[in-house]
Amino acid sequence: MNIHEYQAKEIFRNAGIPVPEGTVATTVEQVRDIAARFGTRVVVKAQVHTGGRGKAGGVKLAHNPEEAAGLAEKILGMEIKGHVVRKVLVTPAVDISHEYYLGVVLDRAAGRPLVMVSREGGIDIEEVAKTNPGAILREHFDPSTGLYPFQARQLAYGIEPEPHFAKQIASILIKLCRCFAQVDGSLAEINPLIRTPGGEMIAIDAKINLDDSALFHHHDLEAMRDSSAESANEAAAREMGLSYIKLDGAIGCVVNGAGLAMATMDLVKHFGGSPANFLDIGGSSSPDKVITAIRIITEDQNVKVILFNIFGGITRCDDVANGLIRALSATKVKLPIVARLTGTNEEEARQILGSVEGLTPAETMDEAVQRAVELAR
Amino acid sequence: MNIHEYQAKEIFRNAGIPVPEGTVATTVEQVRDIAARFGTRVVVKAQVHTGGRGKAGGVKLAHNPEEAAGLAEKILGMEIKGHVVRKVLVTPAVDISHEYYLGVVLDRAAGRPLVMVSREGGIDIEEVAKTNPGAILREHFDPSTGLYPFQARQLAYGIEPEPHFAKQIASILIKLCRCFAQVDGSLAEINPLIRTPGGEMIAIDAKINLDDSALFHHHDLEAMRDSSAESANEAAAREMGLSYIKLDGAIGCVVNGAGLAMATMDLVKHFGGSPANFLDIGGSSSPDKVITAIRIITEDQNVKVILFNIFGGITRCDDVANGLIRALSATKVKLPIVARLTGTNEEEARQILGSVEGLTPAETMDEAVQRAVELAR
Amino acid sequence: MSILIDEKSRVVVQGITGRDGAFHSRAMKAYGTNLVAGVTPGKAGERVDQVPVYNTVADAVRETGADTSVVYVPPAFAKDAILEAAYAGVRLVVAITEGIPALSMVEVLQTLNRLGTRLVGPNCPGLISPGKCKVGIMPGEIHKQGPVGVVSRSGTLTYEMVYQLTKTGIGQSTCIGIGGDPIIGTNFIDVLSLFEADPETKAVVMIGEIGGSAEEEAAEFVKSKMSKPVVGFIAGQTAPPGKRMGHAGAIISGGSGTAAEKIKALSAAGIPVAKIPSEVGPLMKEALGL
Amino acid sequence: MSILIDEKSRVVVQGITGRDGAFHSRAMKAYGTNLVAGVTPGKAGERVDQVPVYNTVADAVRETGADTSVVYVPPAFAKDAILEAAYAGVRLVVAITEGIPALSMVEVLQTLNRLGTRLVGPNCPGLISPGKCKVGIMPGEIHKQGPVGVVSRSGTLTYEMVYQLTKTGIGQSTCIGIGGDPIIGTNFIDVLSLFEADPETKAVVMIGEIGGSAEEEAAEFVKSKMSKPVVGFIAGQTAPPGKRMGHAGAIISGGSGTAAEKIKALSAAGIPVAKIPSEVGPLMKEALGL
Repeated sequence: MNIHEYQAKEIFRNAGIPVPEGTVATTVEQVRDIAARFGTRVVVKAQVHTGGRGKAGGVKLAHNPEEAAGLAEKILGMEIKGHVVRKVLVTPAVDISHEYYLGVVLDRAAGRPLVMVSREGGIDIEEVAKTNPGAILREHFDPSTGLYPFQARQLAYGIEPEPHFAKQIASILIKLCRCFAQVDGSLAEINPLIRTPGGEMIAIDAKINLDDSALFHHHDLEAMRDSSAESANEAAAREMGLSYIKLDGAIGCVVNGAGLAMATMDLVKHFGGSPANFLDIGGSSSPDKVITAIRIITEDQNVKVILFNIFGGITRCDDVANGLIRALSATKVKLPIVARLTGTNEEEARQILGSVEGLTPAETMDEAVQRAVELAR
Repeated sequence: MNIHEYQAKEIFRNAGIPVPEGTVATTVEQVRDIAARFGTRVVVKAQVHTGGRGKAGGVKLAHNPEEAAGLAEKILGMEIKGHVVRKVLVTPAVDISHEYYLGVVLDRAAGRPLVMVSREGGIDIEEVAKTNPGAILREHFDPSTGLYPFQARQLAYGIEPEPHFAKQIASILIKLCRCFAQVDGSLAEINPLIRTPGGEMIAIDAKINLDDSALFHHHDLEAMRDSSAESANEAAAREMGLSYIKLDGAIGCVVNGAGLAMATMDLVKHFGGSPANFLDIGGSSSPDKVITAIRIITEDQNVKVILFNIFGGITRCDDVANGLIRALSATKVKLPIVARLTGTNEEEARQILGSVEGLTPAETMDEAVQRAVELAR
Repeated sequence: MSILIDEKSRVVVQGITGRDGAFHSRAMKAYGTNLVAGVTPGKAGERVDQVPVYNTVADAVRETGADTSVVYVPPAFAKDAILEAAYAGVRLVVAITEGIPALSMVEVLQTLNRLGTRLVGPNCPGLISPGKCKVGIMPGEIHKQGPVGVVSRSGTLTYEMVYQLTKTGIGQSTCIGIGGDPIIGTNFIDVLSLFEADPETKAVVMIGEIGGSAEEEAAEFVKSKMSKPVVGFIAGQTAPPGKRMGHAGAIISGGSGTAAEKIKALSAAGIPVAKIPSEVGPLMKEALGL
Repeated sequence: MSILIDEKSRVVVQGITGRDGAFHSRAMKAYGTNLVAGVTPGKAGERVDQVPVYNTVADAVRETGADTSVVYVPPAFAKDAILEAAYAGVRLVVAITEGIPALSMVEVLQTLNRLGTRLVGPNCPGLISPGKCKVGIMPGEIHKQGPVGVVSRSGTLTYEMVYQLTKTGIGQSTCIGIGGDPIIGTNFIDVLSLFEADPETKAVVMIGEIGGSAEEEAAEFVKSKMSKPVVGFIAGQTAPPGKRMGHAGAIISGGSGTAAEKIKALSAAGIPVAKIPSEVGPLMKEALGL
């Protein structure tokens, strides 16, 4: 799950990491008031779940409340990489002597969290990792013990020889790693951490991504979910335990299992069609999940045909077939359906679906996808 | 550091371990009031830093407030193994169906904390360990991860096959181990954990010993220290960074290093004398420590001679000599002194102490102790 | 031969009295798996399909000599269940459970490495050595004993692939789903080296997907260390960046982990990559010289 | 030969700019210890008695090849300092610091065992191989090179014993104070087996004290595994139960850990036990056949 910069800063602030003041706003008037209250130059920052806000014009400096309001007018409602800006963060501008990079990610290959720091911040760390890997210092740590102070010192002195500054960086690093572990993060980043001319360190940007699997023991974080950043259908799918991502094509896919769902989308494309979505109904699927899946897909006006590709294992084909029947009667689906159900209780499913009107059965995945592509033309 | 039962129960209660209600009292009147407020049978329990309270008559059942007051009259002021009872815990009596033992200690040989449980509680666990070791189940755990739930289940089902009871025991074990780690315990014990006829588990006794070395990051626990359980001299020594324990003999010992201090006491005994105390002035000793040491020793009316045995390493003999000179002039010590100072800056010390009246220099430890024993006769 | 499990494996099911645990225990037993014990705390003495249930894995191991465990317990209890199996001396733990927090798995794996216990999963279908032993949730009947090892990050996509192999007449030595999470106990390279050492296995199908760089690392391994032919497939060519495709591990982030990159890496390592699942059978026939 | 340290040891001092660190660094260097580096965060570039100071142990090891560290930092920072040395690849860490919480040491030792780093201490005087290398706080001049290994839980009592040996004309191979805390990195048995394997060491003095059962275990080891003679001493015969005698580890609890028990165990293992410190010299002479 992604959270916004202002939420990440709140988590950092509670962890003792220095972040600038800031207030979130959803209207131009609020932005004007907040800027007036700060009584100084402010930065107006789009709060969206994507990177590259700066380049897209979503982060701007204002010298007075009127200018801030003017910028907010432009930024609120702006679309950045498909995300509509509904909130901005208004925060006092600070003078910058130097920018550092501090980040924590889960290193899959090593099986442990990895802290990365660089003397040059405000950068695209993945780009630096490719072009100048020596500019990034790294330390792995264990979530249960946190980053050891000596590791923090090694990193801090490695990018900043001045003891007074290095001590502050080391302290922030320990807190950043503790944060990462406490919230069950998959990413926690300060880019940049800046040093002011007065020698203070401040995290002027903040990013935290959360591990969805861990949200069950973080109800406070779950509450940070911005439903406005999700489509209604994505939210509905999530609540039903489905994994749904909308795409732009015409073939609505209902598949069990993420790998098979991706392979099905790929195959649609391969045979000249275009998938309308990724949809994984998951294991042990109940008829209710199938009903929800069909409802979500049929709300997508682009969809011209629904393609079921189910390989029963933990999922029982008869459950899926029953859901399909119930959904058809409940929602009066007019779209053609291609259904390929193989594996556990395949025979039962075939009987259930025997004579459903508008339903094309298929034996293989290739056949099913090809029929769906034809029907979508 | 030892804390009282009522303090240990407070820690357990905060950790979610079920303990009975209870209020501590220092006067007979308080005991009567508390018993009246509970309105049920109560147990009056002496709060002293030693075991064997029950056998000594320090734990008694009262059927009504008057009886409780009468018992408190006897228990308050009672001496148990040299500890004067100044506080009692008044707690409602509970009916007991079964008693279990749960305890955590630091296992030196394994270098890890060890949980021990037994189906039979209310026992001397060290006695059971010797006579019937099979009756005790054991699991080591790491302080950073705590006792794993599966370990708690192994222990709990090992002493209690009934799932409903075993689950409660497992839950208490996990909390007990978490407590132990959180307070930096050297011991945490529930003996007994009782099961009521209604199937509830309650820790009716509680014991926690704390690691003195860890108190620097537990100011809340340091505040639990009962100074009344310490002699004024022991407290004064502790505050000065000295380690002092009063004994009954006539030869006051001032030594640097715990091992050498014990060996000095042993040697006093060996040569027919009796040590008045254990006193370790520690390393890097300042003259102030020596002054405090002499003040404490001379307050002991039994002391007839003061024996210095210093082997300078990190301790400098001249520091000790200077402290001695200052102490002599400040406190007008009348007692004879035998001083053996060897090692770092031994020569300087010899010159400083050159012509002090009433001071017998000695070359070796044997010689020093023998002279002291003679002088004490 | 086969890898990791065979007819001698003594399997204990953790969470045997749960809905999924009981269902799949019956299926495993029906397949011929040597299912010796089940564990559900508080249910000692019960039986599921004749299999005795114990309170703890330690009890199950002591009483039945179980050496392989399969974990069906819910996410909140899975970490403890895996550790329990490892501490009880089980040598192979297969975690089916989906939705275990990644940082819990970090801790689990550190401990399992120390104890010398192998974990397959979590969030995986398990593994099967056709005709010998099935430890997991895959439909047994689609498998056929034979010379091809299958390793995959997916569940149902693996079934699809196995189904296609079997239909093409190609049997399998062992099929392993290593799981769709970012932190897993056994990775492609671990399984590839086991297949390389297994006399029965003549070739391998490796099924990857977007996210991470495990496929790239595996390709490097195949190129430098493997003598046996490998056929590949990568799912997610149409997946958009920044969106998690169901699996916690299947996400293209910062422009890396794309299917295109992975296919390129596999091809560069000399691994023929099937464009669509139904190509895997023919490519494997070719690889085996059939 | 000697054990653990000799003239080739490359020593780094952690906390070199502190009061004790600086004082003892000078003393170690004066004794002839090959002191190659010091560490105090933020003081890189300074020198203490010509010894270069670094911000981190990793820097010190990289620049100077240090392989042995001695820790003088205060209790609150000692855990981190020990871990730092171990992670930097130092093979022997000697922790002088007194007052480190026991549970911190539990965590430290688990990690050091994993990394293969040996810890001596904490709360110990360190160790010395007379004439070659001194890593600690003991007065160097009381030692004399020779055939007797000394191992002890105490500090100053060890000096007393060494002093008596030296006065008796008996030199030492290595003298080690293992520390007075309940949780220590190197115990009697570790040191005894090193002495047993060391050609220069012909006999050992073992100095114990009340508390725990380390002496009893060591006696068992001497009896079953050692060919070299051992002479013992136990401090604390007059110590009352339940009172901590200075050292965190020196406490008779629940009636066990008494001096009488320990003396009995040593005697039963064939170890002559000195009744008073001055008997150690004569007993050792006898043991060496002098």
